[in-house]
Formats: sequence, structure tokens, C-alpha cells
Amino acid sequence: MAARRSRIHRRVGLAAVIAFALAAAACGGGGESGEPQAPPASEPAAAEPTASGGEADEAPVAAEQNPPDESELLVAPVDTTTTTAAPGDGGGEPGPVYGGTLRVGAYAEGDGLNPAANAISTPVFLMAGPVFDPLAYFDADGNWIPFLAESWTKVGDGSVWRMKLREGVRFHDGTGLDADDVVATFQAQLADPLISIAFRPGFDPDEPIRKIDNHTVEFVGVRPSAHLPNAFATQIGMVLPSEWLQRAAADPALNQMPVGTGPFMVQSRIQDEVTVLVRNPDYWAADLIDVYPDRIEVYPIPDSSAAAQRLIAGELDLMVTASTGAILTLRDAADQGVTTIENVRADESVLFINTKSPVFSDIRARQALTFATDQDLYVELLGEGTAPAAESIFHPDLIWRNPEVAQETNMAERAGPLVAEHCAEHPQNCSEGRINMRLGLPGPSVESDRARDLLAATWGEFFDVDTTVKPLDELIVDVALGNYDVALSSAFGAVDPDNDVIFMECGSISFISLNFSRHCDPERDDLMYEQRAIEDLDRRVEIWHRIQAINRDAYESILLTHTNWTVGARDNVHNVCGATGPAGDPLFCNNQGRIWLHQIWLS
Amino acid sequence: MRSVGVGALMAGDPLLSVRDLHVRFATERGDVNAVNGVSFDLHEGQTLAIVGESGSGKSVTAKTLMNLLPRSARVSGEVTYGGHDVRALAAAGTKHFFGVQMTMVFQDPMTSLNPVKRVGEQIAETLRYHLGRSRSEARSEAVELLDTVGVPEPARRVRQYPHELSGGLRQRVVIAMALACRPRLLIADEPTTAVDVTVQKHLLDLLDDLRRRRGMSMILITHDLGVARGRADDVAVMYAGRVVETADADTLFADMRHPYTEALLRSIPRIEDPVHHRLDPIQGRPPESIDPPEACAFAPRCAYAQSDCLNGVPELDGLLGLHRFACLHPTGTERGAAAMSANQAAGVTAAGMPVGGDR
Amino acid sequence: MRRLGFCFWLAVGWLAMMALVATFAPLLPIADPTEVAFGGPREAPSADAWFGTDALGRDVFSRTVHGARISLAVGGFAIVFGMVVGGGLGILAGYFRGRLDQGVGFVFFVLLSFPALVLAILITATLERSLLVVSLTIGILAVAPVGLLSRASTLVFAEREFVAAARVLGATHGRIIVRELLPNVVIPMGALTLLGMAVAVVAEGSLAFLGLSVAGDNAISWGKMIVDGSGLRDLQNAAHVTMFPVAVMFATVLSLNFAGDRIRQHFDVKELAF
Amino acid sequence: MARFVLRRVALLLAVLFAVTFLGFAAMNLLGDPLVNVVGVLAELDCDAIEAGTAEDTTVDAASRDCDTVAAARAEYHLDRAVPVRYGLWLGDMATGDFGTSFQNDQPVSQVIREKLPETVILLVMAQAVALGLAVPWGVLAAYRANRAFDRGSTVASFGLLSVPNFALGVVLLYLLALRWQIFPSAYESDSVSGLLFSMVLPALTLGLPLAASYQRLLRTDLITTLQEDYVHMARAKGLPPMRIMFRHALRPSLFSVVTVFGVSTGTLIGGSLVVEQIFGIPGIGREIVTAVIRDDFPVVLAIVMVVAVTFVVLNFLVDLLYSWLDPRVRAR
Repeated sequence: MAARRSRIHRRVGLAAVIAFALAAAACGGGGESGEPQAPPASEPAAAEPTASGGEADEAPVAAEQNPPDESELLVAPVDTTTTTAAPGDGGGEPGPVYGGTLRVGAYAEGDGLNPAANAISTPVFLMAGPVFDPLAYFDADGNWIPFLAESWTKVGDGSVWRMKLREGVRFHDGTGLDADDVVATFQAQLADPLISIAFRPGFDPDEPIRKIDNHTVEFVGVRPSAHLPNAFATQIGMVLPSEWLQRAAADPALNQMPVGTGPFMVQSRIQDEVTVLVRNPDYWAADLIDVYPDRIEVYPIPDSSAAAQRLIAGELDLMVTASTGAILTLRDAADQGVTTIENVRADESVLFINTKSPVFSDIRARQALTFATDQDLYVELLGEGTAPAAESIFHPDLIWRNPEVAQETNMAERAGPLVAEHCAEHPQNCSEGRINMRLGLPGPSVESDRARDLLAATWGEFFDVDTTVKPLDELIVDVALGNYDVALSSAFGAVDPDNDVIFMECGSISFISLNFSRHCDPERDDLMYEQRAIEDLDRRVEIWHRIQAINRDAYESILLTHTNWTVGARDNVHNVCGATGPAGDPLFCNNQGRIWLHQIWLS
Repeated sequence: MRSVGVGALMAGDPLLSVRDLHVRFATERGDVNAVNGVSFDLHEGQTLAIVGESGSGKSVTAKTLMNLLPRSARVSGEVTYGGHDVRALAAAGTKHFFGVQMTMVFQDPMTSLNPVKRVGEQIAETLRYHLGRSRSEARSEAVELLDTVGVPEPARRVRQYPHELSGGLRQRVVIAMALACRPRLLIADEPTTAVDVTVQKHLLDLLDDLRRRRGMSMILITHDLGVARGRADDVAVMYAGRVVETADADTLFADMRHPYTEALLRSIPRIEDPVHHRLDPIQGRPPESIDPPEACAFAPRCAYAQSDCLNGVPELDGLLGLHRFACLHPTGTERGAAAMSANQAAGVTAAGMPVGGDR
Repeated sequence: MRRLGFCFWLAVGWLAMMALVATFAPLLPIADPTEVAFGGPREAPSADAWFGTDALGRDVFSRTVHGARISLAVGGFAIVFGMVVGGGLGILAGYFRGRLDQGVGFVFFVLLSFPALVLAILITATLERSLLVVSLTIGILAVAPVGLLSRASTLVFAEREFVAAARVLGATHGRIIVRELLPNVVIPMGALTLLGMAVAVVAEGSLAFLGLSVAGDNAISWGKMIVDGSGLRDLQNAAHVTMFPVAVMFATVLSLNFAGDRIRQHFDVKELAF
Repeated sequence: MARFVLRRVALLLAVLFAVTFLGFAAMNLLGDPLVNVVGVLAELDCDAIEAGTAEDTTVDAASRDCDTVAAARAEYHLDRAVPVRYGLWLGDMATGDFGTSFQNDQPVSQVIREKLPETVILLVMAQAVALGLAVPWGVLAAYRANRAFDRGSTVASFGLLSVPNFALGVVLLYLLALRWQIFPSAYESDSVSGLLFSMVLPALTLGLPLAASYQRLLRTDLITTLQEDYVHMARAKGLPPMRIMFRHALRPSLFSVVTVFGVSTGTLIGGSLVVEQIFGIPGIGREIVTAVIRDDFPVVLAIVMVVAVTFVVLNFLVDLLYSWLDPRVRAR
């Protein structure tokens, strides 16, 4: 049938949208959840756009040689320092308890739960995650491990990766998992403009996937990559039965009740009210993975503060949020049996500056905007102690962080002369000595209004700001099309920074750009592709240090805060971060709010 | 509280006794003295007619007896029913007194029936509340009552709404409703004024008949002395909030003393009058009752008025229970005749009303 | 003629004060309402910030004062629009009767067939939300109620002798309407101005609360201030951010209603069918 | 009676016709309907793309976008003349085809089906609150007219009528949910009882001002009714005051309340937009606000239509309710 504007927007903005969006997004820029109107953001980080090969090797690629020390982490595991109380599995805890119903609060609802048709953003992941097993996932250190796959192996330089499936895996409908299902799911995802946007360009357009035998397939990329399986740690790695996919194509209503291989099955789902999952009695990995709850209920509650109140009142067991007010509410409830697991090492709130716009193609204007930005005030008044100031795209705790790079904000005194110079040369861009600019913000929400007012006030001396507030997905389309001079979004923060390349590479710049700043630096591209192809962690770290300096000097974006992803739980909720893979490896916890629910138990 | 009643009544004691009743209303322009020291007795089985023009205080008196005045009314005086202080009973919220011992029928049957309830319900309601009848008992009793008051097809009527009935029928329904609990005292406030002339007499006869058969007492309030004649045992004529003349009916009609009574009598059409007989309406209008002058209130309209009428309010003279009147120059007496002829000679009364000589 | 009473003048005094401060807000010796970090975030009321500060440390008092500008401007414009358009149509319908009357009456009836806020949403959904559009939208809501009133008054006066006399003297329709009817119809309409304005102010507040009122960086309105402070945590920790604008808005609407109701009684006009 | 009903039905149809036309006009005449339906795609030069002369600017094949545009033109009959389009659209609406939501590709009719129950529960509870409070309140005020209670309640109702819904909602939320923690602060759907309990505050927010306006009307009418002879008659019958109030005086005094019942439901629907927002209730009020913000025109239009048509029909039914309240009307 017909025309859906959003579909259009998505399609037009396509690329951008998703990739970005997805990742970035979940939190809509500074404010993030708590915006009732914003739709579930798409998510993705994972979708690794331009997977390419490096030298062939056996997988998994582990970073064993560089075990992260306490202050320098490879990735962003649970930040125990900000955990108000240790949940879960500490010593002296009673043993795990089977059964019971886990009630979870999600800050948004999704269109559906079909990973081949709907964006599986963080809140949707809470509903769909337990229904599926991914082909790969991250261990606690952030290295990928095979999950539904038995192995991932590089073929040649890494342009091709061979994946061998586990045998004996059954879907909820009783059919067995085989290579045909993987091929069908991957092709369905490629065919969906929304889902494929950020990863399709990385795969061979003619034959992106080929079946080798009943349990083996090969993925064919366009560039050597040492890290391709990262892409399959997200919704791209969720596999659906091929026969079901055909039915779902004919009947979109099935998107609400997908069939997977995971420990839980969808029992019922009422949009905007509740999604009920029940335990899969025939889980293929029952001997490998302890599944505790009998039933999971996920409630979409757009107002995170309200969800926090309900958690405190004991009406929810667990919730995920990135909203400042909700995080503070949860923290304050520590003495009422509420614990928080906070992660500030993932994505950032970023003001992207369109370097191709008439105003900001002049680096002096970009510098002036950066200097004039009162980041301290933003962090104090909008972060309120939950989200720390960002100096680069990496949190200081991470090994990738270049400690020498500092962002040049809060230097308003340096902005004046630059603005004057710009206006002297480009009077058409200015009025009354101020540069005219268009700002795009995600919203509407209380937070977006505050961000708007704060930015407009701090820039007001030098810039005349005309703000547009739009729902996040529409905003991202506009941003991808270059309709604003500056736009607030949330970005970066992939578990492996290789997945963030798409936001910076020249190849992402076109009519529709995933590179929102539209700044092309061939040197940076070379560096990014170099690190992609190699496994040498020292060299990769070196490269990323260099990229942070390049980014700063380009004044292509202003980083505001490191987003705080918080899981709040009641004290009878255990093992929130104790999930393990089929081989017994602890899984990465709180990946931009995504946690595994099926190994949580209630006392 | 059903003990409140007439069981305790001693022979010779009145059923209802009113002493020095005053009713005042506070209005924005000042106090209105609607009733000014009214006293009367009513004996068991008797009918008292209270007669007067509108505004004379007769309806207010009746409403006072029934405790129906708005809260703004200030009442003093004594009203006893079978020895009980009626106002105290009312203030105490005594159940089953009004409606069972004494009740009232209003002037306009159009408005005194609830338009949104079936007539049967309205009758049955009283029976159920006061006498504890079941729904079906009350209903069949309501049918009987309607039959008693002469409503044709009573079984059908009980299911009808008031607007479906004619005025005469409605008043019969009101009467049936009032009589449902066999009250000892019925106050009928202008019961026929609002109905068609042709049925007035039927209604009055009905009331009289029922009173007789049930041994009820009745206060019949009317502006029409003719209505009182033949139906009332005693008559009290009210003017400007006072009783100006009272006597048993025979005495009063035979030997009236107050010029107002006389004027009232003349103003009624009589069946034996010729068709084009000219009635004598009472000249002038009833007095304003705010800050009345210390004078005979009727003086400005009275053909007998002399200067002494303007100095002080005449007392109601005479023995209680006998013929009493409040007039300095009563009609049918020498003083009256003298006053009249003096005024006729002057062509004007002491209060300034012109008097024609051709009377 | 009843006396209007002390409370009436109290209400009028409040309204006059609001109108004055709204008009001269930029000239008043108060903080810049957009100045972020005027104080710390969510500070309680003090001598420096009478109503305390909001989440961005802005002076709530100054913002409340400036917030009156949009509320009153929209309210005032809307009711004037309603009177000009609705009043005009009502007079024409009441004077000419016939087809015109039926047509206009039907239009009014249809307008009243939408719940007010829903009609406003339908309009704001399709147009940019500028000050003019929002004012017009709310003004359109006022057309039918005001129009019905002016039609009713016109019907009464059109029967009077002075109109008949004017007609006999050969006055044109236009002249009769302007010279004879208008002055008479304006009185009852005028008596309802304040009541209508109260409705308009609330309507604007509701739209602002929903984020559908005047957009723009400098748009401070009471509805927006109230929604800004109404998150659960904000309410719990800094209720003053919300409660002061609520109180001022309440006092203003109450004054409009009260004074309006008194004036309505004074001129003995029936209530409006908003 | 039959004539009366017939005339009312004729008016009803005419108004429904006009109301739907207004909604249709808003979508088709204010701005380009194609833009309303497909947004930026409307700018695609599909003829040129088909002819191969335009640059393919979308990541996806622009021809697919052109298919979308063509489908939209067909679905909303955009190639037809305006009056024909209106007729076809009306036919679609009448058969329950409200188009498809931009937000999640669901049929709008399904969106409405899912959201309507919460709103209806809210409205019913609000009316229940309003009537439940207004009747005893109005009766007490009228019973003791002009006494202290009455004077106090006049002030109180005047005040309540001057509080905007959203302000009252925030104040009640603050006092009853946060300060004293009597009611939950947000919508709950875990159980029916929880749902109803969480709807109490929203219902109070909507119902209190309405109770005040009902109370004022009822009080005035009751005071008038209490002067009626049949009330005196009832007193003369010795019935106790409260029985008279409720059995005799109340029903004939409800006319004004019933008259505004229909209109007030419109006010409530408007208020529910705000209240659903404050308390996070997933009803059509919140849906329409979200839809407006997201320019989801089919949803906006459909909800406006459903609400307006319901409102018109409701007022029509209220007219008929008179005849129950006053048997005299039946005779006419």
C-alpha cells in the first residue's frame, strides 16, 4: 500500500538514518529518552558498514596480548565505580533462583520485533533480545566471540569471512537452523532499505553471501577487515526461519511475534503497553546457558522518571534509561533497595557542524562556535552529574583515548575576533555582527527545550540561532541531507571503534551523508582503513590517538557529554551482568543500555 | 414518633391553636411583616376558612403552619397541634408528622405535581414512607384513593404523568395524595383557584364530603367569601397580615362588622345575580407591607374611614371564639353609619378616598 | 446597577498590572529571562530571585513576567479576532436573516461541533506555528460563540423602533448596521471580552504545554514554563519552578473570569457558549 | 415527535457532512496534499526519473520512491478532482479505511482501536468524578443556599473553573502523587485495578473543573426547583428533606447539566490531550499530539474525524436524553 512519509524519510535519508540513528540515537542527543514523542530510535552501532578484510587468520581475534588494566580499558564494560551498589552475583549471595516473572521498563516502544524489518534499538532489544541468539557477540572485554555460529574464520585477506553454524539448533517452531535461514535473513535485511543502510555498502553488491554447505556460509566484503564479525553482534546477526520470513513478507502483522532460536518466545504483545515473553522449553543451549526467569514482561514507559518511580515502588524489577532525571531518581533511591549499573563509556552527545554549509565551510566560524560553546555549563545543567564532559570520542578510561587531545570549548573570548573576521568577509551570513545559523535538535521534549535555550543563550553573543526541533528520525534525515548548519545528535560509542568509521569516512559523504559533518580528510581515511585491516592493538591505539587530534583540529563537531546508560534494578534482582555465552564466556554488559535478561534471577 | 397526635387531646381543647403569630421577611428594601399577630383555634372535625385578598398573609400563615417558609423568614408566636409545639416538632425533624397528622393542598395542580414522576408513584410514595406499605400495596391503595376522589379509570391514571391529565383531574390527584395517610388536619390553599370554573364546585364539594366522612379538620384558604359560605364552620378574614374579623360562619355572613369583609362579599359574583350585574371591586390596592404606618391598614380604601382610623391600629375586639373584629367604625353599627354619612357628605374619606353618594 | 465590589477592582488591578508589566517587561529592572546560570540551578526563592531559579538557573520571576507577553498577546488578539469576524458575521446574519442567517448559523454550529482544542490541533497541524498562526487559531475558536451572541443581540435590536425609523427614513443597510446596530451589539460583546480572553489564555497555555504553541527561541510562555518544571523529579525537588507560573496564570485567569463575570452580570448578558 | 427527530437527524447529517469536509479541506486545501502524504518525496520529479533524465539522488532507487508516490496518489485519490476526491475519501472513511500511519505503517483504524479504550475509560471516569462530586455538592449548596457552605463552594467552584487543566494536573500530580503518595504518578497497565487506580488522578484533573461547572448549574436549577409547588407539596407530605432533594427536586434540576453534558465531553476530550501527556496514558489524546509533532497526517485527520463525529452524535443523543428527563418533551 502506500506512501508512508516516514518510510520515505527513511528511504531518502536512508543511509544516514539508520546507521546513525541507530547507534546514536537511541538517545536523541543530549536529552535522550524521556521524550515521549520521539519514536524508538533505531539502533545499530553494529551494523558495520564497510566491513573489509585484512589478512586471513583464525578467529576469534582476541586482544589477549593487551589485557586492559584498571584505568585503561579497551572497551566499555560495566563501570563499577558508579554503581551505587553491586547487584547480582557477589560473594555471599544466595544461589540462583529459577522461575518468576521479570518486569522490565523500556523507555520507548518499537514498530515491531522482526530484526529483518524493524529497528532493534535499545528498548526494543529488551523485548526482542531474549527471543534471538546472535551469530556473534562481545565478551566482557569487548572482543567478539561466536554465539550461534560455531566459528568465524577469515578467508584470504579478510575480504571474505566463513561462518560455520552450530548444529542441532532449533527455532521456536521446531524447525532446525541451517545455512538457508542465515542466507534468507541476511538477504531480507539487505533488501530492507532501513535495516541495510549502514552495512550494505560494505558487502559485495552482486554476491554478498554464499552458502557453502548446510551449516556454512561465506560473507563477501569489499575491503579487508580483521573485525567483520562485530557487525553480527547486533540485529544483523539475529536469524529467522526462511519459511517464516516468507510469511512475514506477506503479513506484516507477524513482525510483532517473530520466531527465533532464543531462550524466550513472544507470548503476547500490545503496542505501547506490554510485551510478554515466556520461556522456550526446548532451548537448544539449555545445557550451556542457565536461563532463570519463566516469564519476562517489558513495559514501554516513555517517561523514564515515571518508570523510575515505578521501579522504586516495586512495580518494576529493572529498567534502562539514559535520562538525567531518571538516573538521579534511581541514584537517590539507593537506600530504598535500588541499584544502578551505569556506563558512560559508550556514545557521546555531539553537535555536528556541517562543514559544507555556507557559514561553516569557513573554519573560523567553526572555531568560533566551538570556543563560544559553554560546555561546562551544559555538563552541569543538562548532565547534572550523570554524564561527564566529553573531550574526544573516547571516554578517558578507555585505552583508545588520547589524553593529549582537549576540546577548545569555554573560550568565548577567542570567538569574537573570528566572528568579526568572518562577518567582514561574508556579510551575507551575518546580521548585526552575529552569524546567522540554523540549529537542529531532536525533540520535542523538556530536555531539548533546555538544550536549545542553553545553547542559544551561550552562543547568543556571536550567533543568531534559529532552532528547529524535530523527532529524532526526521532530524537525522534532515541532517543527512545537510539541512542544518549544526545539529545535536548522539554518535560513536561502538564497542569496537572500527564500527564508528562510517561516521567519519569520506565515502559516507554524498547527497545523503552518514558523515554528518561532511568533512573529508583522506589522511584520516587511510588511517581508519589501516586499523580496520589489522589486529595489532598497539598500532590501532596509535591510529585512533592520531584521529582524535585530526578531529579536534578540523572543528567538525563539538562533543558535549559522554552519555550515561544506566540500568536500574531492585535489590532482589541478581546477575544483571552475569550473562554468559554458549562457551561460558561472560558477555559484554550494558552496551548502550542493551543487557541480556534471560540469565537474571529474582530472589 | 407516631405518638405525636391527637390521642392526648382533651375534650374541648382545640386541635390546632395559633397564638400571636408573626412572620417577617428580610428583603433588600427592608422588613416585610407578612403576618402580624394572628391567633385562632381550630377544633377537631371543624373547618376554618381564612379569607383575604392576595397579599393579605393568609397563604403565609398556612405555610407557616406547614413549616414551608423559606429560611429567611423570621417567625414568632405559638402554634400547637394537639398540645405539641408544631415548630419545635419541625425543627426536631420529627418523622411522620407532616403528611400524617396535617398536610396541605396547593393552589395550582399544574405545578404541585412533580412533572417527571408518574402520579401513582407520587401517591404511593407517601404511603410507603409513612405507613411502610410495600410497593404493590401502595400501588393498589393509590388506585383506591384515586377512585375515592372521583378519578375515572384510576388503574390507568396511576401510570400517567401529570401533564397527561386535565387540571381538574390533577387537583383530584393532589387531594388523593394529601389524603393518603388519613391526616387529621388538611390545609387547602386556594384549592380551586387555578382550575376551570366548571369543576370548582365539584372539587369543593368533594373536599367537604371527604372531610365529613373522615372526620378531618380543615383550613380552607380562599379569596372568595362565597367559597367559605356553607362549607366553613368558622371564618377568619385577613387583611395586611392581620385577622380583621372572625366569627362562626353563620354569624359572620349574617352580621358582618368589618368594612373589608363587607367589601369582599360585594366583590363576589353570585349565581342568583343577573348576568350583567355590576360587581363592586374593592377600590385601591392592598397596602405596602414595608414600614406600614401606625394606622388601620384598610383605612385608605375604606369608605367609613375617619381620622381616628389613621391614629393607631385597631385591636381585634371581642371574646376569643366569638365574633371579633378590628374596626373603629364597624358596618352595621351606629358608629359605622355615622362615619359613612359623614364621609358621603364630605365626598371624601379621612384617608382621602373619594366617596360617591350613590351607593 | 449593582456595585462592582472590591474584589472586582482587585481583579482589574491585577490585570492592569499584568498588562503593564507585559508591555514594559524589557524595560523593567529585572533579570534577563533568557540568562542561563543567573543563579544556580533550581535555587529556592530568595531576595535575588523572588521566584527562585529553574533547571538552567534562569530567574523564574523574570520569566514569569515575560511569559505574560505571549499569553496576553495571543489572548487579546484572539478575542479581538473573534469579535471582528464572529461579531460581524453575527450582525449580518441577525440583520439580513433568511438564507444568510441559516448559512452563518450552520457554520457556527459546525465550528462548535469540534472540541475546541481538537480544532486548534487540526489547524496547527497544517501550518507553521508562528505567533500569528497561533493567535488566529485561537481566534477562530472564538468566532462561533461570539457570533451567536452578536446574532442574538442583533435580532433583538433589529426589531426596535429606532431601526425601523431609520429604515423608513431611507437609510442604507450599511448605515443602519454601523450607526444603529453596531453600537448596541458591541456592549454585550464587550462585556464578554474578558471572559473570552480567559478562555483564550487557557487555550494558548494548553497548546504551549503540548509544545504546539508559538515556536521560537525567544518564546517564553507560561504553558512552556509549567511543562518545563513538571517532570517528576523537578516537581519533587524544585516545585517552585512550576508552581509560581501556575499561581500567576491562575491568578490571571481567575481575575479575567471574575472581572468578566461581574461585567457580564452588570450588563445582564447571558453566558458564552464556549 | 417523529418530525422533531427527523429534523434533528437531517441536521445531524448536514453537520457530519460539513465536519468531515472541513477535515478533508484542511488536508487537501491547506498546503499540497501530496506533501502532507509523502513529505519530501513530493518534490521528486518522477516523470524525469522515468524518462531517465533526472539524477538518481537517493540511495535507494528513486524509481522505488516514485512507486511510493504513485501509490500515495492512488490511495488518497489525488489524481481526481477535489469533489470526487472528497466523495471517495468519505467512502474510505465510512468503510473503516482511515489510511496508514506514517509512524509505524499500521492501519490508522488499528491505531485508533488500540488507543481509544484508554481515552474512553478516562472520559467515563472523569464524567463519573464530575457527576459524583457535583450532585452532592450542588445539593448541599442549594439546600443551604447562601449560607457559609454555599458561599464557600461558590468561591471554590469559581477557582476550579479558572485553573487550566494542565496546571491542575501538575498540581495534583505534585500533591497527591509525589507529596502525599496517595495515587500513582503515571499510567499502569499491569492489571485492571492498577489501570483504574492510576486513572484516578487524571480523571480528577479532568473531572474537578467539570464538577465545579456542573455544581454551579445544578445549584441554580435546584434553588429554582425548590421554589416549585410540587416541592412544597412533597414537604407537606412530610417527606424528609434529602428524600425530597433526591427524589423530587434533583431530576427536574438536571436539565442544564444534561445540556452541557455533551458540550462538556468536548471540553474533556480537549483536556485529555493534555492530561494523557502529563500522566503518560497511551490514549488517542497523546496519539494525536505525537502525530501532529511527527506530521503524521492520516492519524491526525482520522482522530479529529472520529472525535468530531462522536461529539456531534453524542450531542444528538443528549437531545434525545431530554425526553427521559422530562416526559413533557415526549409529547411534543
